[in-house]
Amino acid sequence: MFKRLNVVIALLIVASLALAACAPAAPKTIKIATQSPLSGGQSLLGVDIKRGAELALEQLGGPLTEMGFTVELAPYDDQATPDVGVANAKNIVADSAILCGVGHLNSGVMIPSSEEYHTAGLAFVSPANTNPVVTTRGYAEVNRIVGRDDVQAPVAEAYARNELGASSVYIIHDKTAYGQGVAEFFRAAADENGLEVQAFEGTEETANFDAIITPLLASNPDVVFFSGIYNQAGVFFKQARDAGYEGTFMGTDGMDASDLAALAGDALTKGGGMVYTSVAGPAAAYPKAAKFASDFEAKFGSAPQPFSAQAYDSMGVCLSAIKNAAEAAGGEVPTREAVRDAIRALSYDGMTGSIAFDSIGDLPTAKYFIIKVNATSAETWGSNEIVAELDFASPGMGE
Amino acid sequence: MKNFFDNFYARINNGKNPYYVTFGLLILGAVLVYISPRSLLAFMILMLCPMAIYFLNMETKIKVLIGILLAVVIIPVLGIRNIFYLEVIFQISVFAALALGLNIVVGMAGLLDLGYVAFYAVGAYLWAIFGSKQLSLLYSVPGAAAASAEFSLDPRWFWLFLFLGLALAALTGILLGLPVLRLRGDYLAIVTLGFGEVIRVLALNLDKPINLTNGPQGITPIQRPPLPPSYIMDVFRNILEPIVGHEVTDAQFYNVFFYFIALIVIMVAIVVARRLEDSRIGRAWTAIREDETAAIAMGIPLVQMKLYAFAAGASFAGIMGVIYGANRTFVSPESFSFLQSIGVLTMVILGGLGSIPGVIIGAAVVVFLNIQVLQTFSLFLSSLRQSDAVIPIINFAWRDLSNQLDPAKYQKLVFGLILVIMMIYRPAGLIPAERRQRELTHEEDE
Amino acid sequence: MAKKILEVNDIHSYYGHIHALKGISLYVEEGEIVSLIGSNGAGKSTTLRTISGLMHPRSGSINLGGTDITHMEPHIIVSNGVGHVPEGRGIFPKLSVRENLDMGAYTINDTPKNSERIEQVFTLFPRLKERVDQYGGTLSGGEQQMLAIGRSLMLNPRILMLDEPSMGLAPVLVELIFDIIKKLNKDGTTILLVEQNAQMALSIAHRGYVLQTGNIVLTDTADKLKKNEMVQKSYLGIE
Amino acid sequence: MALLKTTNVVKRFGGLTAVNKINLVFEKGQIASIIGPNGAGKTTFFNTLTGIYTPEEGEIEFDGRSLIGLRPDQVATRGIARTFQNIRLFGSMTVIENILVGMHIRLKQTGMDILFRRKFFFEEEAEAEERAKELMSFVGLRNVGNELARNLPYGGQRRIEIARALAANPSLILLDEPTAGMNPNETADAIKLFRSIRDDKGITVLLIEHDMRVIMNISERISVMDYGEKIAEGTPAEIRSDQRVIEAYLGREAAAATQA
Amino acid sequence: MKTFTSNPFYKFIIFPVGQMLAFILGAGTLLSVIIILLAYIFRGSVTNLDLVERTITILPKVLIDGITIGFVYATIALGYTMVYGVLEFINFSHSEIFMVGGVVGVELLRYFDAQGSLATMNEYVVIGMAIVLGMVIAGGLAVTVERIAYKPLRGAPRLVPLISAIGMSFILQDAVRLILGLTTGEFNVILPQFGTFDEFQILTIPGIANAVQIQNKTILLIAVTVMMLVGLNFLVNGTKIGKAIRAVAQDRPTASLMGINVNLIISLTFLIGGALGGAAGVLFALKVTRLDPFVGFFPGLKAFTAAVLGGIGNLTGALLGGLVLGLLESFGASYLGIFTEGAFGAEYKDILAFAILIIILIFRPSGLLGQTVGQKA
Repeated sequence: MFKRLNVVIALLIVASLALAACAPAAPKTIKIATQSPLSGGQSLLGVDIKRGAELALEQLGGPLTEMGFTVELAPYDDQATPDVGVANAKNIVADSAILCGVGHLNSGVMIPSSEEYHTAGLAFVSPANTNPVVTTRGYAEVNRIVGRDDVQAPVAEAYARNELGASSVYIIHDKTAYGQGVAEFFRAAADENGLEVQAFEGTEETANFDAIITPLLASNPDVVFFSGIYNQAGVFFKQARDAGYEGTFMGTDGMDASDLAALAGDALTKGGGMVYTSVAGPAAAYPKAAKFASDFEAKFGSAPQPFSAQAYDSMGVCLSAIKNAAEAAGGEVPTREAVRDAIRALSYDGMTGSIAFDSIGDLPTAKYFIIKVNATSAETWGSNEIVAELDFASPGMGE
Repeated sequence: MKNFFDNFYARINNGKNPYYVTFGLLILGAVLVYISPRSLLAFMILMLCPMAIYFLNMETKIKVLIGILLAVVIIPVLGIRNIFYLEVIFQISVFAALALGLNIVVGMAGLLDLGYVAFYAVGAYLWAIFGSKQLSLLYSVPGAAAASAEFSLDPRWFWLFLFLGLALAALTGILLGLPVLRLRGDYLAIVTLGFGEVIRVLALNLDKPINLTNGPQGITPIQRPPLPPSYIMDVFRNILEPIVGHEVTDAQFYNVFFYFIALIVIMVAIVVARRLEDSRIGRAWTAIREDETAAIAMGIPLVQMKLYAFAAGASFAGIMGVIYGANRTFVSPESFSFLQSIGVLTMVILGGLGSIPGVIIGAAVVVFLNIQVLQTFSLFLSSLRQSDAVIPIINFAWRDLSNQLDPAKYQKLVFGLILVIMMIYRPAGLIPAERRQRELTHEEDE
Repeated sequence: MAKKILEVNDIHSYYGHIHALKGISLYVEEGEIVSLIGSNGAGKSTTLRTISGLMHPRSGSINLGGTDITHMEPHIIVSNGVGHVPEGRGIFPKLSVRENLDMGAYTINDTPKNSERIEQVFTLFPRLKERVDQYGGTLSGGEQQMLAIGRSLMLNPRILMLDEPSMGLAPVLVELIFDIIKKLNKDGTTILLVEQNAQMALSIAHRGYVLQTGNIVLTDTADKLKKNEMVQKSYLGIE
Repeated sequence: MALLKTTNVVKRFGGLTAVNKINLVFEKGQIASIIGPNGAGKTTFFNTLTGIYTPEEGEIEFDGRSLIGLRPDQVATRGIARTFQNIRLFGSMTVIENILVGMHIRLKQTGMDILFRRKFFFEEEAEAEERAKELMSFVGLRNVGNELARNLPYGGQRRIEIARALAANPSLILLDEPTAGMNPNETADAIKLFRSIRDDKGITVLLIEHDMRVIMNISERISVMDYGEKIAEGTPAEIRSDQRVIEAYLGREAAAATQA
Repeated sequence: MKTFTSNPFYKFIIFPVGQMLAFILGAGTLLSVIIILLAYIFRGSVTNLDLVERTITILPKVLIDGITIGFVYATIALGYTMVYGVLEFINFSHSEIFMVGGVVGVELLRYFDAQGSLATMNEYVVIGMAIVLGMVIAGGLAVTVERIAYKPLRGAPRLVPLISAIGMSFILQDAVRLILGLTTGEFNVILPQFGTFDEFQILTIPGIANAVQIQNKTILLIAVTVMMLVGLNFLVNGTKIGKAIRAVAQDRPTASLMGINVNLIISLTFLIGGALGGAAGVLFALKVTRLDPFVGFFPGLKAFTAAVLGGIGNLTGALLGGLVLGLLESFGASYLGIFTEGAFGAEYKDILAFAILIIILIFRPSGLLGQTVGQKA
């Protein structure tokens, strides 16, 4: 008994030594962190952010490796909670090998965590945070390659009015910073332009939408604008259609996933159909995106979730900026500050378009697509068509 | 197994050994952390030191001295080298205070509270609303905050709000308790659970009709209390910079600053909890927990005493809420979910229901597991998968490990396993509660 | 010599760390009333609980008419013919009197025989018949004791163990219950009786054991025990 | 002078009348008993006195003031202490803590005293501890102050329960079957203890008992209950020879036995 | 009369179903009257539509929604209440058992779908198979969980098994996620579309209401849950096993002295509760069309609330609690937005539900029918 116990303890010690040993990395090692929820209910999106970045590192890490660097991914799980996100942020900041980061999924986690990145001068590129506050604080470290809620929403609103000829809208959001953010801007635009907002409802419900659908049917709006993520929206669309709603569904870039069609089936094409706005076009719009999707599926066995492509590009931005900074530093490991500044100076040709950042880290002009869904199953997701493609300038810091 | 530990404990607790062990751990830990600031093992060795102080027999004076040395000198210095440690200890302190508060309610008074973070939320939102620009944004749309808005209060109000947060949370506890404390155990549990959800849903939804909480967007920025004047900071800076080997920014000082605030609050919380426990009120709580009927027959007013317990427990959470809001400069409803309540309850029970040192250990273990050990482990595996390492005997390349088996994705699973195993093998917790032994020599003389 | 129905051999039982039985050995022969007496905490109830499997001894053995039942689960031991009327009677308060009796015959899937037995119980305790549809919890203490005994008889046990049947009963009911016990024994039921009231217990028992802090300190026929000085002083209250 | 007086007290549970129009008077300094078969309503009557149940009808006067509508803790504050039929100690507290809980209503320490550990707190605690020790030796226990109450043997637990009740300095103590489960030796000690509670501490004692030896030995006055009603009242001698009591409760044999 | 009331058909089918119907009618009518009255009172303060007309238009749908979700809650709540009644223990992982039942059922349907045979089979037979499979797996899982995580803790202080249950809950969530995602990493479980479940039946009640549309799946859900409730009622009150369950609930050691295998009965209780939860999971999936490993939490929480509302440990109570909660939620969520012109909306339904719970508990501190399982349901 005693002997065995000693062996166990010895093993434990060796294991922990190994853990300890792995911490101080080789001098030419560069790490790039990702932070996204890898466990819990939101891990579906979070894991694919990590995977998008992982794939990018594998495919685009070549130039840095050729310069003699070892490039590693350091994936952190923020569990979609600010507490864990901030703690990880401090851990990331303390790891001097980390020069750039990709994340987060939730603006609610990004905002407090980026305070840490800001103080440490560590640049982060966000693949998913559309909340204006993320960049309007004006931090040099915070960038995003997605559009902003306050742009995306007016685009959608204008489309509803002008192209769909809607006179009334029912706004539903998912009670997250993201969903509500877009929804508020949509409402503001609608109020301004005389589109009647019949209701503005938030719901955390993910399964049973009866209580929302019943009054909705009684109001019978021309358009239902759902601001949230597809796995909630898809269920909602299906239930609403089944209950007899005949108008048009609209959604945000959170809908950009083939599983939306798997969830909602022909609810997306029946009646008034469904359109969504997106900052990234469907695969057909970009040859690179098609390759990404197939590479992703080959590596991970499933189609990429929303924001995965953006994570790929975020990683691309990081790698490219590090390379520039390293070249400027004469082949040595660059400083964080250099990487930070290199990102802002970068002009990167990404999968989702050409990427450059303005003074607060937004894309100066972001592309917004309006996509009409023709798919009734996940396999036919590629048959969706772009009905409008718009360039919008970033509103900057706001008033 | 138990024997082994008993022998081991007896051996190191013998004669002068405790001093050697403690000093050894202190110096070894400090040096190791200093040399390799990101090593988990090094930090764990250092963290064994406070355990040694607690468990081993030494003169109280020496214990206090080592404790102060560790808390006031070593940890801040090492923490500035790697601020993550300060974050770990800060979170441990926050959750330890919460666990101490919940321990009063659940452990001492035996009232199962499943919505405890509600009080934490009350404190956090109190300072968030007054310490941010929110008051001038009451009529604006959430998320569309005008950057030009003014802060409504000077950040120094923070110190007052510590006490206001405490008082408001206590008041909330009383208001909740008044109607529901007559309920039997499990009914009380569900009502508190509901109350916890109500507070969260309110935080999520009170962005209309007036925008009090800014809804899911959360409130940011929230002000922090100002650091001491710059000439004092410069002194510290001059001392610290050569030691830690890099420039020390204000932001890093803030980490130390909040570490000290949390440390002071947790110390006070421990003293308060101890004093309450060992008094007429604490005895009444335990009596209520053991047998309500007998307790009331002894003249203990049940509802009043339960209200005290609720208020006392809530006040711990309230004050920590204020600190948390200021530290994060951001609060949002996500921090106050039901799972957080469960998390705190888990700390209490894992550590030892009713045991003050136990719940602190419980908080430390859970926080440590959650934000350090499991993360480190998955990072380690992740780096293995990116390397060319191969498991020798079975000739398995780590690279081929399925992506789906990434442990980072299964922290909850590991955590759940630990809970179940702990409950089966150590149901009374890591440090079970013990009753105070009194000096009763007088009796034997008779 | 009559057959030994129950033989308990040097059993040691623990409640957690507390050593409750420190080597109890006893036997009961067919047709006997054997009484265990002793003060509270001496281990009388623990002995019964160990025999019926509610707790398991750490060492020692228990033999029921040739079968080793030491490590059996209580429901198996019961179906082997051990009736145990627990301390405090253990009436199911929210089951009717009839349902309580049905529970007694849980292990016997023979409806006609069970009905017959219920009738026998009712003959023995006419009061129960009057209250057949009442909840067990609404019966008075004496009636509950009758129900508890009646319920155990549903099994037609080879040995009936009674734990403190007189507890909390009015003197007039104690007499009644003890009369019934005597009658049951006369009809052939073997009885192991645990009783505080040593006076009553020894007055109906054939033999007795005296327990003190987990040990058997004395055993003899009931008559001799009654005359034992120590028993008189400690348990019969005769100074 | 009447310390406790009940007038037409009625307590019902649903359709069942557990206590029916009980009129009783207990004099200061008495040792009195209530006997009766199980289910006769004795414990319910105790619970009604101590405020656990509120009677539907009737009046309870203690020391000249009504107890009706008071909560149990308020009743305790008035000066009625009790023990329970099935021992209800605070099992995971130490013996001395159990007694200190009994003193709860006599302690004056406030939240401020406790949090700031003012001098008064220490003085009061020390004094309370001292009294607790005295009470322990009064009920005949030594060196068990630091034991957990649940680890005490049965007899010891009974004594602690009494000490805990005495800790509140009551003027009346209600003992619910205090000698149940005791052997004759222990019972004899208990009787001495009850006497000394009255004689040395001047506390009125009211007992519920089944053991006729205790009842007849110690009681100055006995009330007999059956089916919620008082069927007889009087001195031990009167009760012994009361036909109704013999039929409903004692039985001839027992009546004869206690005669001796 | 006596012969009729003791007729098992009456006792176990007509009476409980009648009771249920009477309760639904009563509660529904009461709530409807209240809401229409309120609409009259507040009609002046709402300007953008005719409040009374709108209230009455959606009323039938609101009632049906409430009853539907109420039955789902009730069926899950029975699992909590059964276990609580017997062990006095809140089986926190029951919401995950429910989830597993649903996931297993849907996976079966997906399997048939992938085989291509789903479209050709009788839809009710298929859904029946899914329900049975869900019940078997969920019931088995519940028993396994009990054996592993709760049985060793019997006799420990009551919070200990609670924490163990919370741990189990985490384990099950992630284990299911791991299994579902082993090949793809995805864990959305999407119900394939088949059969005529989404079609409407039109109910007209002459003179009372306009045509009310009910989806086939709603009718199916209500019918199956009612059948299960009746079955359970019979099992607990009409069989020897049921008597044994009640005996174990009331006094475990004595029950074992009656020859009842207490461990077996406890396992059986978990089996029944788990199976009901599993069936509810499949029906829930049919209704909501999508599941994931985390979907159990909220219905579980609501069902738990329902169990407490009805008086935890009481079978009828769980049913009533579920229905009350479902109706209140449905009314609250549907009408709050309309009445307050959007100032408060469906997001307050949980607050409403909990507020009502607190109010009810204040006046009836042990729930609507606070008794134990031992009480005849």
